[in-house]
Amino acid sequence: SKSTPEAANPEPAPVEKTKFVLASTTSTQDSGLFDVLIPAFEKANPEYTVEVIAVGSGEAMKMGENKDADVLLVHSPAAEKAFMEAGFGTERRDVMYNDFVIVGPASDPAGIKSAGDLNAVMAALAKGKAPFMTRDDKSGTNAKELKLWAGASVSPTATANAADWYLSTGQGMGETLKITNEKQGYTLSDRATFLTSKGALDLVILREGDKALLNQYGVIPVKDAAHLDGGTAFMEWITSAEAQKIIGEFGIEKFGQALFTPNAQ
Amino acid sequence: MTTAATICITGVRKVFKGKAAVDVTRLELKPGRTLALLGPSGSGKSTLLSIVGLLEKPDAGTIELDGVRVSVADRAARMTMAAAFQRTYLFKGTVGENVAYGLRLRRVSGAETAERVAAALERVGLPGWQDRSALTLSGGEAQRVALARALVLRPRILLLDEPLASLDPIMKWRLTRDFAQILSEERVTTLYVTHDQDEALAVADDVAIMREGRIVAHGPVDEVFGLPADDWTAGFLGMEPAIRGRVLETRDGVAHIDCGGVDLFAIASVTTGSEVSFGVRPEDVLLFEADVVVPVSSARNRLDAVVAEIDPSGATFRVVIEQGSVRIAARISRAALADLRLSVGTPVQALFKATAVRVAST
Amino acid sequence: MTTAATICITGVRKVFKGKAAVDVTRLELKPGRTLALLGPSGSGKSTLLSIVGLLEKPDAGTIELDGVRVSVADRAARMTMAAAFQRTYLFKGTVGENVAYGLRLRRVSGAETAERVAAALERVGLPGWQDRSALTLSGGEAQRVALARALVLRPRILLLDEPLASLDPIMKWRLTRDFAQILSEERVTTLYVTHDQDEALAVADDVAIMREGRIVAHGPVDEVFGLPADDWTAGFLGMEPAIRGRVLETRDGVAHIDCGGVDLFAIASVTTGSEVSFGVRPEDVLLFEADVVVPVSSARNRLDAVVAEIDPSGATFRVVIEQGSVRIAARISRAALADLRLSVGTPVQALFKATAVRVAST
Amino acid sequence: MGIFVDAFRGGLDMLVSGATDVWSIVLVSVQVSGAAVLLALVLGIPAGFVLGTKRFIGRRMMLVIANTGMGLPPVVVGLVVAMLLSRRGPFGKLELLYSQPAMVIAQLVIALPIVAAVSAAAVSAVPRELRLQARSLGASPWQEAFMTLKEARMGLIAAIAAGFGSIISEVGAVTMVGGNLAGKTRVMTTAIVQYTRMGDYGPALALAAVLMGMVLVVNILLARVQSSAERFEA
Amino acid sequence: MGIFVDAFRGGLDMLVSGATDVWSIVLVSVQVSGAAVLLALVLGIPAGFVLGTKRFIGRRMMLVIANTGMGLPPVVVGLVVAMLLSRRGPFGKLELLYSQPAMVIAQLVIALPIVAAVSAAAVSAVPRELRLQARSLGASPWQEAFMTLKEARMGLIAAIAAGFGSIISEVGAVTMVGGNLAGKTRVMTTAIVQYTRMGDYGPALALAAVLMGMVLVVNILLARVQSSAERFEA
Ligand SMILES: Nc1ncnc2c1ncn2[C@@H]1O[C@H](COP(=O)(O)OP(=O)(O)OP(=O)(O)O)[C@@H](O)[C@H]1O
Ligand SMILES: Nc1ncnc2c1ncn2[C@@H]1O[C@H](COP(=O)(O)OP(=O)(O)OP(=O)(O)O)[C@@H](O)[C@H]1O
Ligand SMILES: [Mg+2]
Ligand SMILES: [Mg+2]
Repeated sequence: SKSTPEAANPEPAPVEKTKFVLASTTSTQDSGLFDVLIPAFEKANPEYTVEVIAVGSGEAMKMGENKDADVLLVHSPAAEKAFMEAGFGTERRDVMYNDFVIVGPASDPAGIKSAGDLNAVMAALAKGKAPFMTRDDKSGTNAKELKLWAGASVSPTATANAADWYLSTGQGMGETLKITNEKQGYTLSDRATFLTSKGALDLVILREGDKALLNQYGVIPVKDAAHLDGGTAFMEWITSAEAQKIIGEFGIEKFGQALFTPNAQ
Repeated sequence: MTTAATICITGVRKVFKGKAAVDVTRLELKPGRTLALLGPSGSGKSTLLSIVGLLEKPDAGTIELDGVRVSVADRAARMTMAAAFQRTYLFKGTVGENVAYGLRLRRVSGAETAERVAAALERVGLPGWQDRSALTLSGGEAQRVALARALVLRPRILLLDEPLASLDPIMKWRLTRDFAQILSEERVTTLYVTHDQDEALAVADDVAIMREGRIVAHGPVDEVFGLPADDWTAGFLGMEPAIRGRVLETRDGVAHIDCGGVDLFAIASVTTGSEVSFGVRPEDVLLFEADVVVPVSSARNRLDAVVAEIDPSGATFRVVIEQGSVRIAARISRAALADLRLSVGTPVQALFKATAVRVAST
Repeated sequence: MTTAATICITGVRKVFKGKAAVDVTRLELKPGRTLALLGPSGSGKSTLLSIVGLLEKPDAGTIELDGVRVSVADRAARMTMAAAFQRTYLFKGTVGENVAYGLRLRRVSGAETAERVAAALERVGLPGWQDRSALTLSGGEAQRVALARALVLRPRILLLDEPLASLDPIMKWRLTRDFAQILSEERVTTLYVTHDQDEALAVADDVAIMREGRIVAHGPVDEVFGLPADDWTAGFLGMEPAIRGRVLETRDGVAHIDCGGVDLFAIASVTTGSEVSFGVRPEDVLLFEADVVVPVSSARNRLDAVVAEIDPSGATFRVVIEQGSVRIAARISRAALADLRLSVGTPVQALFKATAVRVAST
Repeated sequence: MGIFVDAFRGGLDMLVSGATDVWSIVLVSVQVSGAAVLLALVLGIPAGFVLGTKRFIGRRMMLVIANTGMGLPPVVVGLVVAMLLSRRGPFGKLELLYSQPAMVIAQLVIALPIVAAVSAAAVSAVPRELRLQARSLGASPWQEAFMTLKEARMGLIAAIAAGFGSIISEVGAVTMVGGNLAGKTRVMTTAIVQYTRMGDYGPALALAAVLMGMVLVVNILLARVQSSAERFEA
Repeated sequence: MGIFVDAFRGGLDMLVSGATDVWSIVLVSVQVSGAAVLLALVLGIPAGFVLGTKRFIGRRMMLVIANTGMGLPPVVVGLVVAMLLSRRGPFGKLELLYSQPAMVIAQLVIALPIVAAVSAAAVSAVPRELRLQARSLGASPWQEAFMTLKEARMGLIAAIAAGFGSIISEVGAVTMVGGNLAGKTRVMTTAIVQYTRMGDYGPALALAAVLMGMVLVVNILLARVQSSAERFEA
């Protein structure tokens, strides 16, 4: 059966349970990972219940700043670094990574499949033969995309016909993939979201496996949060062997391959 | 003004919840004449008016305008008419806008509209009221605006449903006189619903009386008011029912009628031996004390009767007197009532002229 | 029924757009009496009625109920009243629901409500109409439901604004008689706005006449109708204005009055030598041809006058006659008009009794 | 149209099979929107009555505000309510963010102007004389208001339907202040959005059908009241 | 309140500085919602007139549908319109998805029931006799309808304000069918959501203020018409 957004948490929580808020990204939630992860956590730590708020990485960190979240699970290394430096988090740990893929129409009008390295890919895309969808939402994916352009020394918005090919969707990965599909253009997607929504799309993976396409997730308990204990417990648990094993197996049953690679130290 | 319009409705029925509110075999509005429609509350007058005005679709029957069958869908036919309803409905806006409404629909020029609106308002006694809000008028003011709104169109057919009901007598009589003049001068064919017989008398050429959806009497004013068609109509008009008699002889246009032993004379062309019914208008009957010697007069008819009923009727009194099977009413003043010391059972002499007797063959 | 209510309004003004619609120095509704309020269209009758009914706040002035000052905020005071407006407004729902509305507000039991509603509907000639929709009634039916809705409450104070305007004469007279009886039996203090003097005569004990917001005449029916306070009031009531004269002598309660050479006799207690004004009701004046010998009668007054005006007024005629400065009107029938061959300028004899002359000191 | 049929059938199967705890989602929807709609009626109808019947200074301004309030973007309402309730915000102490009360507040803010503006218009169409008539028969101000609302029922039902509709179908604000927490603040609309985001059109459409069914049932009931007024018309 | 002030000031700076192309966003909003609202009025007001004045079989059902339509979740509308217009959907050939016409369609579907239901209620409050009176003075069916709408203007303005409000503030459907493409289909609400998601509450609030200002101006204009009716009242 398909994954569902409902957590299997039928019993009402005993009174003494503490509730804490985990702010994460929509891509993580949309993949269905939390549907297995959260129940497992709550079983292992019966004194807690978790509330997952799925937003963009940017907003998730804003929630941290505002102390509306107790712990973050995000994937935007540069922003995470800034968050830590501003003193909003207690500590940051790697949790897992998945990888990004560049998807596009099977016909590959920009010819990126045959391009040499990623920089060549980006340069080819910048020729504007087909639209490229940017999420433009300060998400982890968006940050990674901008890094790729920078690496190739291309400024897409500065190209002559940017308005025609470099399209800002300002939305989540799922929506951006749909738009890419309609436009039969290209975009950078995390593998999990692409696999989840592949059924409705006429898009294929054109680039994958490049080192620069890895997508690192980190966990950060929020300093001075109301339920920092819960956040810390979550960090400890998700980096534990037990949780890492669950992550490593997630998706195999449904997609035939794991969606995330655990890499907690 | 084009030629006067004729309206003829035939077999018209309108049924509400199984009850026929209107059920009229035939009714004609004659060209240029005013038909007063009377009848008790709920008898179907307003319903009939909206059917004639092509506002309400009858369940059956036809309406002919100048001999051509018309229906609610005929806008051209409706454009020749104008109506003021029993309950006044004015549009939000000024009095002037209300009165100008129909003219604007007819694309009358601004200058002419202003002029005609002013004249119409003047006519209903509201000169210069153009800029007043139409929603804050008194009952009578509103009714007059609604009237002006219809009159200003100079329609060929005018449908008025108790247009003067909320007016004081002075204004009412002023407008009544105005109406009578306009309607006959401009040869507007008019259906005029009213509860006031005096008003009908003043304005109308013809009268129809409705009862439970049917027309029970219809004809020229004098005829209908002079000789009610049946007991019910007589009662409704506040008259005694017609009296039946047999024509003994006719000489020089004067019919000598016998009714159960009482002899009466009437100006009527009826055949000797025929059965007739007749009546006398209460205003035309003079009463005297039973024992006085009444001087010779032009009154051909004299009854030695007895007072059967005395009813106050506004400022005057209605005294019903009887001799044998002849029962007639007399309208007399309070002073006369006192002078004659009348009470039920008092013997009186009643005098009325042969011309006061209205006769109809049965 | 508790004791009858008194209402006294003092210095009441209501101004709309700079014009005083109501400007009444003082008006009293006497306990258990019916005050008929007459006046031309737009004179402020309805506005005054809503002020008395505590529905509209006056801009100035006080309203006292049984000597206690009350205002629009006094619900208890309003609960003793019930009103039927000039324009009928019924609630969406059945006739029964409408009539029961006030009773439900007063928490009258269901059984009693049903009984009283049935009785009230019966009284207005709509027996068993409880379940009819109130929105599809004819004009007169709706008006009667509104009336029943007020009557059913058996209020201490009843405010009726032309309650019978849309009714046919038969129904109107039936209800008028009913009213007169109920109102006096139950000692309901009533303000009764009407345009119909006959109706006022039949129902009311007192009359007030409004003109441009002011009360220009006020008093018992006989007094106000008998002797109009001024020219305007007389004209409004369709009468001749009061005549002025000087009392020459008073003997046995009969005053001998001289007005510019014409001698008249009246039953009145006035002092010799005083200036008085007086009038004669048109119904009380008998006309004779100028040259006939009028038999001796109880009529003390005789004028040798000339016809000055003839106006049709409904089914009767109003003939104004003049002798010197004395100008009075006579109401006569169509038959009499014809018999006397009257036209303007015709000399006539006019007879009326001393009791027919209404006198007021000036 | 196959795209619809397939998706829908799949979704329905899923809902019926009970694999998803649909009913808990529906329950939360009913609780939250029920409370919000009740509050919106309790506050909005009296406000509409006053705006529609009384004449006072500032009334026109308040009408403009109510009408403008109907254009308040739910996401802005959500944002502002979220900021107010945020732990750093002025009402942070209450810890209401991501709870049902927060959703009720946001929905109330959305529905209130609609209920007030539409019922003001409805009530203002009742002739003033009808109110005076009620008063003259002894109605207290409350009874008079009740009568007026009854007379205006056609428009009032439209106000209620519009207010309810705006609330039950809203997703932006409830997501922001509710957080779409499964079993707690996940309502039908947020669940629909999430399924859609996950590409599961089937359950999304099936849930939408359940939602529309609910709205339909409510409106059929409301229509009975609405057309009860017409029973009396010509 | 510091949280608001700071955010807002920052946002305003950003808008004023021209760093963001606010005006293109506003322009798209005006184009799309303007077209949708016009269409909604052109279709909805006549529909409301018919529903409010005529008696025909199926009328009550249509009223229920209109009322229910007010509860149509914009996301569902968005989803369905998106599915219809998607490349795999029945109208894929038109290539309308993620274009302004698609947004107009979705917004129209959202506003139409509101405009129709509220104006039906407004129009039904105009006494039938007033229409008959107009007809008796020579009004054609169109002129009669126009007069009726004028009489019902208070309620009609509420209908327009509600319809406009529902459209201009809507985000779920326009996102789904418009795609929030910068310079093409990005409107104020979708931009607000985007900023919010990015944690940039400042520009979000500033844009919301611009949006509300626009709605306010429109409603001030509408209020002039609305209260012009009251000039004539007591
Ligand atoms: N829509 C309707 N549904 C049911 N009955 C109706 C409807 N319209 C009118 N009636 C009934 O039809 C009858 C005739 O109504 P109509 O208004 O024509 O009477 P009318 O003669 O004008 O009375 P009035 O003098 O009281 O105005 C009345 O008994 C009325 O109750
Ligand atoms: N709200 C208002 N604004 C302005 N003028 C008003 C308002 N209400 C009443 N008037 C005016 O005040 C005057 C008195 O009105 P009112 O209704 O009391 O008259 P009325 O004596 O009852 O007349 P009718 O016999 O015609 O019913 C009228 O000229 C009317 O136009
Ligand atoms: Mg009638
Ligand atoms: Mg009046």
